[in-house]
Amino acid sequence: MTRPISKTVNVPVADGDGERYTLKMGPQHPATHGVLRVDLELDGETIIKCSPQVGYLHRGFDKIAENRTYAQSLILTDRLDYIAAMANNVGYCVAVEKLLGISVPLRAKYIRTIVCEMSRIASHLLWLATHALDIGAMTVFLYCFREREVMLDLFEELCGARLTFSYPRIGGVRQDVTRNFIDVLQRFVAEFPTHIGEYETLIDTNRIWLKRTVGIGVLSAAEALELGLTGACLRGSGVDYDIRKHRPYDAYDLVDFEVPLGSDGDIYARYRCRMEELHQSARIIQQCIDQLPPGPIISEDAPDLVMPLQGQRKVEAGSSTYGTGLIRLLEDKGEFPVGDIYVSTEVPKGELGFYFISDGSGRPYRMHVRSPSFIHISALPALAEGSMIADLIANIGTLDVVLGECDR
Amino acid sequence: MGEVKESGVQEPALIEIADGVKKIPGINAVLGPLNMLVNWGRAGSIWPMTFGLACCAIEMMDAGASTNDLDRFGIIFRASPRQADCMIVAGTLTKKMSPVLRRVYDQMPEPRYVLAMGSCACSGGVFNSYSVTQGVDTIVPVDVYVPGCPPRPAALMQGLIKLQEKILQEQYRWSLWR
Amino acid sequence: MQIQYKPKRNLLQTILHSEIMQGMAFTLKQLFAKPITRQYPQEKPEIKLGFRGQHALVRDQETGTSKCVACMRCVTVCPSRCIHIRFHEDEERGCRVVDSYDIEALRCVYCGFCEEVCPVNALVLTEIFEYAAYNRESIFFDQERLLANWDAFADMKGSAINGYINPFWRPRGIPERELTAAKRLDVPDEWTIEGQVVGNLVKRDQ
Amino acid sequence: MESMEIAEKLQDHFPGEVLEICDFHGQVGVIVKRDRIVDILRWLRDTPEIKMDHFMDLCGVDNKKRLGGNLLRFEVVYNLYSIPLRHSIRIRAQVPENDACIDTATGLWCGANWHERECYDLMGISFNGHPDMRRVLLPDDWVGYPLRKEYPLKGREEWSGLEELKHKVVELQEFGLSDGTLRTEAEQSQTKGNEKS
Repeated sequence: MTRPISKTVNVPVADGDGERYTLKMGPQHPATHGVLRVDLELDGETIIKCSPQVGYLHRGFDKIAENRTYAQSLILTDRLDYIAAMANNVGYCVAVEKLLGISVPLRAKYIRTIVCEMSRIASHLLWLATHALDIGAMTVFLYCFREREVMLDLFEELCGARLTFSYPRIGGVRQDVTRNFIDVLQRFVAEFPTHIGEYETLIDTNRIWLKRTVGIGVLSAAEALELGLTGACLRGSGVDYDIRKHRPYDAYDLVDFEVPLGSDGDIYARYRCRMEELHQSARIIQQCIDQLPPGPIISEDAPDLVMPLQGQRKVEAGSSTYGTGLIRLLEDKGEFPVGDIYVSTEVPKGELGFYFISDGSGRPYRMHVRSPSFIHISALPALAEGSMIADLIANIGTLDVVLGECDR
Repeated sequence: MGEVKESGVQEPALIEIADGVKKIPGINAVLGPLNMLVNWGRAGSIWPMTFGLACCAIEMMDAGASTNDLDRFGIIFRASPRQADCMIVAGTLTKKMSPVLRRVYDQMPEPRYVLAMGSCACSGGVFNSYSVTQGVDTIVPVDVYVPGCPPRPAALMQGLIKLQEKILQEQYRWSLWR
Repeated sequence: MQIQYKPKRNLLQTILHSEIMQGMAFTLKQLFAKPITRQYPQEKPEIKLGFRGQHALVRDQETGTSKCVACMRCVTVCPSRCIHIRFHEDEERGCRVVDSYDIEALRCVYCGFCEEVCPVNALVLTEIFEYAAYNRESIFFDQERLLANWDAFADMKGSAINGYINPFWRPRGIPERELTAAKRLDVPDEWTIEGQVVGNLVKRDQ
Repeated sequence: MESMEIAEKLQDHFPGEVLEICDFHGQVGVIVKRDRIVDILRWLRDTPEIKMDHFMDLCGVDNKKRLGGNLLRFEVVYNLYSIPLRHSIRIRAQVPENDACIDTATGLWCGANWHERECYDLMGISFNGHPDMRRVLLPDDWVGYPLRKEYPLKGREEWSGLEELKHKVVELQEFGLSDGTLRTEAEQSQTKGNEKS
């Protein structure tokens, strides 16, 4: 099972001298999806050695989180994977809830599942748009953004922001859904399979697309597993690993969906997996809308947003005390537990894990994010070495990396 | 208003309009329309350099995509700094990235403008940490600040319209050096 | 579930470029579809209620100044630490008086936590998003600027400002007993616990 | 298999290595010595009834503020999961301060490569036998390890690359090759100081 990190490449020396040269692609390069730099060693058009350089967006996420309360750190997770910020928010909240031992009301679970899947749709649409744009299919970009805009408008109606939501709360969600939101979403979900059909019309059997994706960037199941890939990249190789099925969180064990699996492990298989996931997401949303139960949206024992300041635990103004449901004071909550926990959720890119160590204070002692993109970029050499330089772009695209999440 | 010499005859002379910049009076009649023409041309075809770094880059893409369509303003994204005359810094600028930003900026031909998009680019935002540059304006001069985290595509467009207004008000920025 | 592939094209399809023709036909059809582009400067985008835009301090109709009681909650909760309040205690009336209220808006991340924790609905993130500027100073809001922002927002909303409730003041679906007195506002029915939207299957079972 | 069972089996198999087994919210962490960490991981991966084939996570922890018991200054935490058998376990290897290094797991899972580089980069724990032990997120000439507890949030000193850049920027301004004005140092310090941590 163990294999060396870089494949051995037998490159025929094409022209007499066989001179190799290095090419540094990025960090400011339109096709690298952000600020990724790839140092390439080339022999003609063939990549001999590929070493990705990351860190151009390293923002000290872990260190900042150690200086903020659990509730405050929520806004940082928006900026992890900014394409699917809602899934990150939910992942963070699920992890903190597990740490603090909070149970979430059923309605909140359903709402979270809806928004998670909405963000999966938004993320996959952006992935499809940019991936197709990189490979050369420009028109798909325009149609994908058309549908993505509907999602963003819905998010705006729900929580007042288009990209960085901070919508889920530890112990529930911030606010309830509205009638209009559900209606528009229902309409969208009903017609979304048609739109997926439209994208497929454009690229699915297109011979250029096939030439550039079939048989390129092949990873076997064992290789993908050993490289630590997750999400569609792993499922494209045929490994049935979806956290929504393996360790269900929120309402995923209450809805019926299937996990698409590929077998070839090439770019086309991963593309088909993601397209099928779009269908499944629409299905999950439809079921959640149908099953949406009444009830509270935030747990009674949710922690406070504010840590009380010294000497002003309760501020009186007229007759009302400022202890509200959303903003419970810490003294009501009791002590934070001491321990460590690793909770992972299935975000559009793969497995997003949060590892918390709590030392009993209101702030995480150590917080570590296992971000899928970080691992996926480290797998880029395995995909790209030995292939042509033009396929590198397709290989980066198929990994669906977001540098904000990679560098943290 | 030339210098009045002892003889009482007013001679045309250079007047100073800014430090070290002199001009001939009356030349406005010729240069004024030319100035307007140049400014009009520039304002109508801002070609921004995509410097997408983080979250704001997605909104920047959105601004260029079908629903908002920046092409309506004559704004076409260029990937090469040599062909661009405005840089939209969209996202968090880290210290590791700063030299790259400056190098790209230095490659852009004059006149060049910088638009800082979003809290992180304007001032570092919430990332007040060891590895984040606290604002692009410590590295390059910034013309327009667009607040928001991230700004909506329409807010970015408003920023670009502001930039157009700024360009239209420029005076004689088209000599050999400018 | 194994993914399904479309069948391989046959010779005729290869010669006729049928899949490319289909794509072209779809693109051509879009030529006659309704345009979706929003003509921004002419028509403003529709901003949803509760959009988190420019900051403002709500101007109290009676006193003509802000409602802030200097409880310092917003300062404490702000993740980017961009709110700065200075206050002094008024011994006679037994309350706090705000000396200065500054928001460093360029550092703000628009998370809306400050609105949510404000017990008296003094602070609001308005629906104004167009405030790009040429210098940093004009995006640094002090108390006067914040109140002026509210006036601008009130002008924009017109008469609708009287019944204006931001969903962050009173989040939808939160029981009234959990809110402070100032936050118990009249809201549409669907914002309350009783008027919640429920799913079709659940409705049928009831 | 339950995680506790795995932990007990591990203790039976490596009696001298396992220091403590802790259970928190159903997740089991095994505190081990660092010396035979690769053997332990290999045993977990290759034993048929355990078969931890998915290397979920690796991270370094600085125990400076919670020393005591079996904890040494640093620890490296491995989170493993078995996809076919659906169980997980956490291994916490203790690393002393004066010799902050541990054997690499890249021979078992090559996906551990960047995890370990990140741990080296931010926490300063080096991995013996790692093929490419360089910084991954921060620039190569960065001084210090940011996630250690004694490292302040804003950093101690400016990174030399940025200092160099600022000098260059000032120089360019003197030649008039850059128009517009930059924010000066004095203005920058005005907005500083709001971070109290």
